[in-house]
Amino acid sequence: MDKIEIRDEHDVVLARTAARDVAGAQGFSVMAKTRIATAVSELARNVFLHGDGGYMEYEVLREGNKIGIHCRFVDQGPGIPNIEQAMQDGFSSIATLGHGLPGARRLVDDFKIHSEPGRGVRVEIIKWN
Amino acid sequence: MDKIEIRDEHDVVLARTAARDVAGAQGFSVMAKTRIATAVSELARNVFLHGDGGYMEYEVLREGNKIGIHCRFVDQGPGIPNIEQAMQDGFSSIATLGHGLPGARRLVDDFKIHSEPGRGVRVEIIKWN
Amino acid sequence: MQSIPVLKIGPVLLVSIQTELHDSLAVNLQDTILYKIRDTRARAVLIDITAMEIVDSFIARILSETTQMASVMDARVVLVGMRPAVTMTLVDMGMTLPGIDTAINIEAGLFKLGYELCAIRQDGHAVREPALMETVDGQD
Amino acid sequence: MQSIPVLKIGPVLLVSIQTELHDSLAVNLQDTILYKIRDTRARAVLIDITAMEIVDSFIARILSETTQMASVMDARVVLVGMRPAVTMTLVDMGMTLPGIDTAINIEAGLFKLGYELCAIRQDGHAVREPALMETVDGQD
Ligand SMILES: Nc1ncnc2c1ncn2[C@@H]1O[C@H](COP(=O)(O)OP(=O)(O)O)[C@@H](O)[C@H]1O
Ligand SMILES: Nc1ncnc2c1ncn2[C@@H]1O[C@H](COP(=O)(O)OP(=O)(O)O)[C@@H](O)[C@H]1O
Repeated sequence: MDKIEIRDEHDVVLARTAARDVAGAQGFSVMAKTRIATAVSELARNVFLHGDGGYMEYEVLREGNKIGIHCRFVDQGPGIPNIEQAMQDGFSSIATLGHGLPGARRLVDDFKIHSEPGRGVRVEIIKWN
Repeated sequence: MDKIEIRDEHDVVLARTAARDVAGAQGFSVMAKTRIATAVSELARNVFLHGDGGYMEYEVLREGNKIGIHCRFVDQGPGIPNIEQAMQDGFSSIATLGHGLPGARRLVDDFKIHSEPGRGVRVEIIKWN
Repeated sequence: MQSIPVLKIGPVLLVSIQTELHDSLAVNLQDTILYKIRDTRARAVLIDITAMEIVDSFIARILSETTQMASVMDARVVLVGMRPAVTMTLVDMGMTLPGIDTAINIEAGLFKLGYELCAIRQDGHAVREPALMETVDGQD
Repeated sequence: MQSIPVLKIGPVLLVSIQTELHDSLAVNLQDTILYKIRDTRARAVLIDITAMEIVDSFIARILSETTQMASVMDARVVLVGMRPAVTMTLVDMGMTLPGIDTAINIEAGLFKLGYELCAIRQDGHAVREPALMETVDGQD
């Protein structure tokens, strides 16, 4: 797995352009590429904005003829006390749009989020072409 | 003296922006700043284009209330066989404009050029504010 | 720090975003546009995002806010050149861009803002330029 | 590699140079402009060098060549926003820019090229925009 440290907004750009480029190199459609890169942008931003920084790991998946991208976002921040609430459209603890988590979930094929209060958040996504 | 290696066109940009920034920091007028930076651009380009690469050294000069910038361009290229000819407007061995050397001379207060065939070229310029 | 140029064409500001927009650059751009509207009393702003492959919720929010603030200052904003995949991704995410007007390219955007590039005739009158009309629906 | 965007506004190409032009970027820009003239059948090109603090003999030559080549392709080039210190430095160096037209800002450049941004009236006719005329001689 490749790894990108996420500490600031520049790393968010690095993470999303990495996702875009991997998707492009793997022959993803423009739509699939745009979706995964946008989801990565949302989740990477949450890592630095809400999670006090962390990292993204990513890899290419192959299943038969299918090609996918798997990304894992890990931070050691405060965690999310109420995940159900955080996954709702429009919920935000910082008065922004609150479309990041639920939006990212809709853009990918597989979305898992795990958090223990005080021990950070871990999000895993998979996008198939 | 600060030193900038000049091997390619990017180094030409580095050299001229360094000259511009030093002139700016020393309170040069816009005209004087533009003139010294442009002269440096011409001479730095000659170092990499005609002189097989080399370096620029530069320093700030103070004489009483006067402030100046002194730059030295050094390369180990083929040298200039006929300096008088090379200093003429429109003379170019590569069919370009041939305004670099004579132009740079007109932009500065002091201009010295020295060359031994086979042992490169050395140009020194001084620009007072 | 890098910044994004805001060009002035008469009463219209033209902003063409060509670099990756990290968050503070986006916030910065918003400020620049609003100050420039004030300083030049511009009536209209074209933001050209043809080059942008990714517009996430943060960037979308900034664009939408900029539009609303400009409107308070009596200037209209049109977003030009949004890629179909970007539009669809925002829709997928459940993001609407409240109050944002879009157009396919710069000419179409100008047109939407009530402006058009005209050829000047010998007698000093402006005439509509047929060459321009052709391109309004064309590709860039 | 970075590149400089060439925007199309109807029959006019607009190139705003905002980065330091190293030599191959300048050559590249020349190519891009000429190809874009061919591909879009543009009649006019505005090159905005407001942001350029240094124009040396190499860049001046490329700009001058681009103008000449564009003219062979039946497109006019106007150089917009050259700083006074740049102009004077080129004169000092004994450089003339053969065939190069200049203008103080984008609007003035458009005007020189025979175009003008007009407000569209309700009846669909274009009218000259007074707001624009003011700015032709103004600062940017
Ligand atoms: N990595 C994280 N660590 C802690 N809290 C998070 C994290 N990611 C999201 N959250 C919480 O979930 C909320 C909703 O997130 P999101 O949908 O991305 O919207 P926004 O970031 O605009 O607030 C955030 O406001 C924040 O409280
Ligand atoms: N550093 C150098 N080493 C060798 N030859 C040089 C050097 N600088 C200049 N010359 C020679 O002098 C000529 C004139 O230089 P210049 O006036 O800068 O014009 P241009 O670079 O456009 O040819 C060059 O064509 C080249 O033959």
